[in-house]
Amino acid sequence: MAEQIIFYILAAIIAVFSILAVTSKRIIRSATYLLFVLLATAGLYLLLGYNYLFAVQVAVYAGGVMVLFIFAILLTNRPGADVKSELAVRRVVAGITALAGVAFCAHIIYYNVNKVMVTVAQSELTPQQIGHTMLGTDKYQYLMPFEAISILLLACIIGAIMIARKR
Amino acid sequence: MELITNFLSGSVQIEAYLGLSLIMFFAGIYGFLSRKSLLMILISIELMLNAADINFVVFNRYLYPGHLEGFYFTLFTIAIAACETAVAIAIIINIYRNLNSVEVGNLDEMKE
Amino acid sequence: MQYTLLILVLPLLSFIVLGLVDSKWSPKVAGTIGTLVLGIITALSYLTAWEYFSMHQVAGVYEKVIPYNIEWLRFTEFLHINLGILLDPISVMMLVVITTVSFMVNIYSLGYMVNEKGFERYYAFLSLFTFSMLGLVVATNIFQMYIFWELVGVSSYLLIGFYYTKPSAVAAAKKAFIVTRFADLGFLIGILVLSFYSKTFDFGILTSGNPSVFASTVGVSFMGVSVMSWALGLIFIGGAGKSAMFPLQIWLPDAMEGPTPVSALIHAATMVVAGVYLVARLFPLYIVYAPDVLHGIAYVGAFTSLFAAVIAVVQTDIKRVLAFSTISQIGFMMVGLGVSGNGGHEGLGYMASMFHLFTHAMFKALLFLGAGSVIHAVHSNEMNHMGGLRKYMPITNWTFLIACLAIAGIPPFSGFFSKDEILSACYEFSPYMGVTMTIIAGLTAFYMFRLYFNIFWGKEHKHEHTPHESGFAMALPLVFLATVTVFAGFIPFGHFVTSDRANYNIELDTVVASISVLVAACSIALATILYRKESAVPKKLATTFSGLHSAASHRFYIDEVYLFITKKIIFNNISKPLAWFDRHVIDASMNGMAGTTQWFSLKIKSFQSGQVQQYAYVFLLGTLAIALMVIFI
Amino acid sequence: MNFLSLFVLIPALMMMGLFLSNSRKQLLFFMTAGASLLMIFSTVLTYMYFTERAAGNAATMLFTADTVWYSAFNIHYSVGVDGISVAMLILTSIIVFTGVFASWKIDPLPKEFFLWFCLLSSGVYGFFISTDLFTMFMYYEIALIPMYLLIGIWGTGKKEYAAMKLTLMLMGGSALLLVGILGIYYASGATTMNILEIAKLHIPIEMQYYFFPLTFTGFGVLGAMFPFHTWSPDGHASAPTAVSMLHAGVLMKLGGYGCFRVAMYLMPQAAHELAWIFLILTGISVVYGAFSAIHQTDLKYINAYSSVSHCGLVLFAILMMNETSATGAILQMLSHGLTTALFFALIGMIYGRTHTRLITEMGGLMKVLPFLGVCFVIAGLGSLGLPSLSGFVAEMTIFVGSFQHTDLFHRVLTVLACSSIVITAVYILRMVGKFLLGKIQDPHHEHLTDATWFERISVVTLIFFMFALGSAPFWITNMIHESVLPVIGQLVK
Amino acid sequence: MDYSSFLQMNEEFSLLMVMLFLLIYDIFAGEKGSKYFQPIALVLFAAHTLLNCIPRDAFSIAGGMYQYVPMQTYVKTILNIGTFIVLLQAHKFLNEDANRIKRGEFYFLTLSTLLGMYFMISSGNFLMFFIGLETASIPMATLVAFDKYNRKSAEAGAKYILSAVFASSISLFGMSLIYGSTGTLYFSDLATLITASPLTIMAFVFFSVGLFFKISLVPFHLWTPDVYEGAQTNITSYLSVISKGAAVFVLFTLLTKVFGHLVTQWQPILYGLAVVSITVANVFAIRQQNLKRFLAFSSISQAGYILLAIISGTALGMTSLVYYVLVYMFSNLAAFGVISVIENQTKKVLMSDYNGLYQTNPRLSFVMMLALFSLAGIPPFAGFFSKFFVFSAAAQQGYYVLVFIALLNTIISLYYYLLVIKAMFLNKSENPIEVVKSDFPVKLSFVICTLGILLVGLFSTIYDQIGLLSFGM
Repeated sequence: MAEQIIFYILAAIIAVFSILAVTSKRIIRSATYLLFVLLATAGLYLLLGYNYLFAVQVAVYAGGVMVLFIFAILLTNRPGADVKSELAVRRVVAGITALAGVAFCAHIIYYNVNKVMVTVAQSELTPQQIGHTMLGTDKYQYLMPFEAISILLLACIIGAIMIARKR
Repeated sequence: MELITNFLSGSVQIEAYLGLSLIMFFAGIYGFLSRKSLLMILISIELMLNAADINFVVFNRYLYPGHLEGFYFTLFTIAIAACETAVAIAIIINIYRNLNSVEVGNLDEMKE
Repeated sequence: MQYTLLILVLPLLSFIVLGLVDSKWSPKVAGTIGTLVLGIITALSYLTAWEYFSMHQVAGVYEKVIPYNIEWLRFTEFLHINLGILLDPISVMMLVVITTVSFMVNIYSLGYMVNEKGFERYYAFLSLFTFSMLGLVVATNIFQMYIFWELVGVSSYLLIGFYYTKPSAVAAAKKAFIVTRFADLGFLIGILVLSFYSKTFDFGILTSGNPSVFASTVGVSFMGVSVMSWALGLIFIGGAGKSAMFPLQIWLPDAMEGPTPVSALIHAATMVVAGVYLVARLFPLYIVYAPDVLHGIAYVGAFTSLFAAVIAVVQTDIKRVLAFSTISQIGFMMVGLGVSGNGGHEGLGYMASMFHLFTHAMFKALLFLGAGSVIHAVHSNEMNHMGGLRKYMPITNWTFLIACLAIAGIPPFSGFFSKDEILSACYEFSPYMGVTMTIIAGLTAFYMFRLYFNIFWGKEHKHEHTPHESGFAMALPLVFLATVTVFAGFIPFGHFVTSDRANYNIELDTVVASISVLVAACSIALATILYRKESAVPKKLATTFSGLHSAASHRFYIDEVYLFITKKIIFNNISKPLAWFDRHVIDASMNGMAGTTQWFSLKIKSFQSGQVQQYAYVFLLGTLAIALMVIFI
Repeated sequence: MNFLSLFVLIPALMMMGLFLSNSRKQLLFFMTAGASLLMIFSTVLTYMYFTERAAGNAATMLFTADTVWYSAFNIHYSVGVDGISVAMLILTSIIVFTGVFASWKIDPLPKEFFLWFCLLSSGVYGFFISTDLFTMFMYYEIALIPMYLLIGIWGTGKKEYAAMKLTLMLMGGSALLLVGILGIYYASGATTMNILEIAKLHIPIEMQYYFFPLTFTGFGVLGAMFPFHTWSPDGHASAPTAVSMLHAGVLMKLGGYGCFRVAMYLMPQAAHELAWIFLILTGISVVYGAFSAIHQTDLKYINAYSSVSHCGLVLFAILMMNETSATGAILQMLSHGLTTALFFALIGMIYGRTHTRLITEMGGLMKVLPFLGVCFVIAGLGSLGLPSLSGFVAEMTIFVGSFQHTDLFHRVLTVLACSSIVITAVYILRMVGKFLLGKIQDPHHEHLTDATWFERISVVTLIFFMFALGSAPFWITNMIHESVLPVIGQLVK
Repeated sequence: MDYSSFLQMNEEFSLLMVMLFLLIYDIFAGEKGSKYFQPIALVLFAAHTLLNCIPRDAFSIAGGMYQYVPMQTYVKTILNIGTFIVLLQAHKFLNEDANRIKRGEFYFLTLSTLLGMYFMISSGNFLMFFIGLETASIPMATLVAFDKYNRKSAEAGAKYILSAVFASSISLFGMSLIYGSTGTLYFSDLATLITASPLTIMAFVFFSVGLFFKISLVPFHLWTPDVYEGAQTNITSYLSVISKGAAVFVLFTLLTKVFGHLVTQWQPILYGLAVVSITVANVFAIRQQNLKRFLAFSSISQAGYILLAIISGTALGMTSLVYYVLVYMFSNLAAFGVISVIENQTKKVLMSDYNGLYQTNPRLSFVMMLALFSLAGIPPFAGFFSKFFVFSAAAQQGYYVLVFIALLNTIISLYYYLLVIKAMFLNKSENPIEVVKSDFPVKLSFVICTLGILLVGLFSTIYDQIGLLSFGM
């Protein structure tokens, strides 16, 4: 019951702020709405019992990505610049397409997704468990992607620095 | 009231999660297609990635709880999304340096 | 009779040598070589004739002798072109005619052409022509005949166009070639049809009279006409082209643009009778399988003859008069063949036709050479520029007169005998035909004497140089041919050439003979009255019958009709639109494909707008569309 | 390595030599040496062919060799010749040889010109010696592409347009062809691309219905079949002399050869059923080309349309499907190759002197250029089928052969095709009459000089072979005839 | 925990070593040492290429996360050679003053994208695959924007990153649905679990457009010309050859191995995409004036031809595909190499600038011509063989109509390739491009490309070698 109510509250937050984030005229507001969405998503993870994921989501998104966004906004936003709204035609077209996409995907998913829930004991994921899985080399263990993504991160850092620095 | 309680009884249906992620995903798409500022487009992309993450997690939890595949996928995706954002923002700032604007409509020197 | 091969080979060698040497040797040498070669082969031909007619008679029938027959090109098991030599009475006779006339013309040309540029070329071409014509007559099969037929056509083209800087000569040569080529198409198709059914080209088999050869044609017809009639009719078209039968006669008068000796050789004595020879060669087929075509030949011949005679009356160019006279006389020969039956007295027409061919060759060559002599003297072809030449050119005068008498059919000159036989045959065929031909004979006498008087009598025309008799080289052939013309009539021709190759004794039909002589004499008298001295009567007559006169002097506008067909219809209404069609429809459609692609490329360029959101939009639509299609279709 | 490969290798070596050479003399040396070598070589080959046949070797292809190349697709480098190929190789050698002499003074970039020329000729040679579908196709395309540069750089007039059009249309043909070849290979279920082997298999008739038209049209484009002939007038008109010679003389023969060797041979049933369509098209080519030629004023255009007509006759004869007409077709290829090469050579030489090709602007050239003029007349006479020149033998064989067809429709078509000989006479004589004979029109033409020694070599060689073929056809007809039999046997079956 | 199994990833490890060494060297080398940076880098990379060109036996480590089959060695070697050529061609460009400072980054980023491709190729799990994909594309965006003060380059970078992220998020969404419908992300499990339900099909479509984007098939290609035009030419060539080559190979393996059950679905998709890609790209290409844009469209249509090999789905198709990529690499790199050499010295990239190039730069023109002929599929150059094999592979499966359409398109493509050749050889110019000097590495790259173009087709050994392994795929 509580789970239900919490879910619907989060769902409402996500839906409303998602739409607001992509319709709001002012960019700083959009960013804020996005933050709400991301936090609410983190809430969903918590609701689903993935506390670790909740933490990561909050830390990375709210802590990292959002900061980047804010900096970028402040860097590129010239005070006093007119906020021009988008062309109506483009919004209508995009809106119709998005709605059609939702309808289509919803139709397919609703009628085809496996609805038989597998209930297992809602056991908490322990850090040991996570660490073990993360650094294992067997099936369903994730050391290799962990290493691989480190390279990606390094490359992205180098790349971003190269682009962003002055020389 | 009874209707509501009936509705709320039991656990949340998987369709609800999926519907939510769909809304988020297509809101992102809408934003990508309609926004003027590069940063706003980037915000829309975050929404899209996030929607996919929700899917993974929900599928993992509801349908295939035996392993943590969806969980880890989401974990890594969050990292990747961060990378993307970082690089994209670097590039957007570079654009701003070059064009003194972050409007996507100005990116049309090359066409046809 | 192996040496007959030399008759073919020598002129060919002469052609090759003279052609390759071109102008490196002096003209005299070239002329001498050419003439010498001709002399040798003339001698060889006479030898052949003597040997053949004296020795190769079996049971009163001349057998065919084939000293050479080599396969040259094999098409199928049965169809192959052989090159060989077939000796039978008509081919031997033709050998004699061709070599004689050719030899005379060669000698004559030594004098006539001596100052022309390209003398070697001239002799080379003459040799080529002689070679081709000889090859044609000794052909053992119809395809060999076709080969040499074409070669003859080309030599004719080359010789007519000898003065290649003269546009009219070029045009005439072209016309001659194309018209005969058109006729040859008929010949070729005829050969194809004939060989398709008979599975052979060989004259021996074709004319063997063995019905099994044509067994497959029985009852086969195309568009209501039996295939044999088609085949033989088409072959006749070929003959009609070469022999200038109506309506393909138009090239011959123009061909007079060539040097006069050439006209004598090719366009009077030899090549133009190739059509007659062809029909004679296939006579056994015509008579058995397509008598209707044979009759058609007779009518065509008669009509052409009349037609040409009428035109000849009003022409003023002396060579043209002779040309039309040639056409007319060939018409006689055709009629002779057309009305003939087979064997014995039935075959009188055949015999007569061949006889006339022989005599005509001699006297017509003589006429042309005489005319050449005249032209040489006065440097003009026009009657108006002549007159009273008998004082200056006695030999020419006398020889010309002999020839005129011969062609007019006055006994005892050779023309009388041959023409008389044809007339007899005509009367036997149908009185109408006989009467018509007699009238034509009268016309012939009239226009020939008109010509004669206009040249040698009448008012003397002022000349820049006094005309003079030609030299020895030109006089000798005249005299020789005149002699032959005088005596050839007494040759017992029926002993040599008949439709069934058996002996036949010519008997003069006195009634026919006397009528024709009478008619001829009257015509000559009329001509004498009108043209011996200058008189106003011809002019008056011309104005009285102005319509007929102008039509005849314009050759009944046949040339204009041809011009209309070729220029207006073929060139302007077929070729030009086709060329246009090719450029603007076919080619344009190919270019159009390229153009459409370009146009399309231009139209869709906005697709690539440079807007990243539009890219994404297309991307998304693509994705959704693919998903939709794969799932729901 | 089979010695036939030398035909491809010699041009390749010539290319190497040219690549290393650095003076004009060396270029010419390499070219003449190479071309003469090829010429000698083809003669030797012919001699060997005869002796081998005389010795009783009755195999379809002689001097065969086979090396696996791409085993996954059963592609072999396999060579071999029969009488038809030998005839074509001789033709190619003659034309390469004469082409070299005709382009003695090519300018600019002589080195590049000869390089491409060698590539072109190696493609042609390769095509004729191949018995493998793939290598055949490969050589076919090798022969096509140098055309672009050869025309584009050294051509005259609208050369860029013409070069592009020619290349694209011929490539279009080869596109059809490739589908056809793949179809033949896969539909026959063959485990080889060797033509002789595939011929033993049976391709399902419904597949033949698809692939026969593709293959035939593909080759037909190169054979200038109506309505795909429009590259020919523009292309030939713009090409430099030697290229026109090689292209009209040999390259267009690839089309006929391919139609015969591939399309008809491998898909006989469809050939039987569908021949009538192509007969009508080629029949149109024959007459249409001739009629179009009448109206042209550019010498090269006249000759190009004439080629359309004559090459149409080749395809026409092939489609008649009997041994005589097929023999005639091959003869016609030879004959047309020689004649048209001679024409183009002469036109090039005359153009080099007068700087115009319009017959309306010339006249009386016979007087100043007697040698070229006479040769031109000979070429013209050859083209219109004068006995003793090659054209007559070829055309007559075709007509007689075609007329032996038992079906009335085919005979009627033959008669229509025959009519082209008259039209040919019309345009040839018109052309000769207009620009060679008559009076000199342009006073500048009074002082032209006649052919130089290298031009004479080129022209005389061609004329010699025209006479050789036309006067003594028996030495080559038997060779061709016996080689035609296997294909015809396949068709009659 | 047995980490030693990781050591089996020879290629990845050796590449990583090279990368890290260069990174450290770049950081710590002084003025003097930086002179040798490029030579060392090139030698190291060449060594890496040579060391890793021998195929080994197939194995699978990390629980199937990483799957190796021998064919991958060939593909990786092809990518290595391609990258090596690109690095050779970039040598001069990176020695320019403005770029010296960034060349360490250039190498690191280039090689890291290459590493990403390795992961993509060898991945046995969607997670690894996704990481590989992103590693191959995100640093690529920074490379595209490498010339960052050039407006075009910056714009191209933005377009690339936005498009790439859009594509990968749709792909990611697709992956989530695949996971949702099958419950696994391991390729080996998926192959058996996957069934053709609407959901899986939709998921598959969403997923695969990410790859289509990388291969730049129509209608997912729109970024390509803009990015190719804007990016520095050496990076463009890298993008057009290496990135694309890896993606097509991966597409093939995924389609045949993972989505084998959806064959009736993906064949028509590829059919349509091939037709549309070839045609649309060709139609666009004929109008292009900028040679880089021109080659962009050309490469789109080439990708369409490659689909013909994929659609056959057979071992023959696999061989043809790898072979095609190899040949395409030589040809395209030669073409881009010429363009980059000229662009770096003269800043000229328009077709009209190339008028009369043969007069001043015969060798460059010659190389360009070979490359274009090879791309157009003209014998005896390698492109002819690769095209033929691809068509043959498709025809073997009965796709005659598709082959026919593709062949008709080769005529259009020949047209525009000839336009360039026309400009270089036929057209005359008032002021042609001056004589362009190229340094040794560039010359070496041209030699390699030319040899590749000339010999790869004529000698069947290479094809046979590839073919030997293709049956195991």
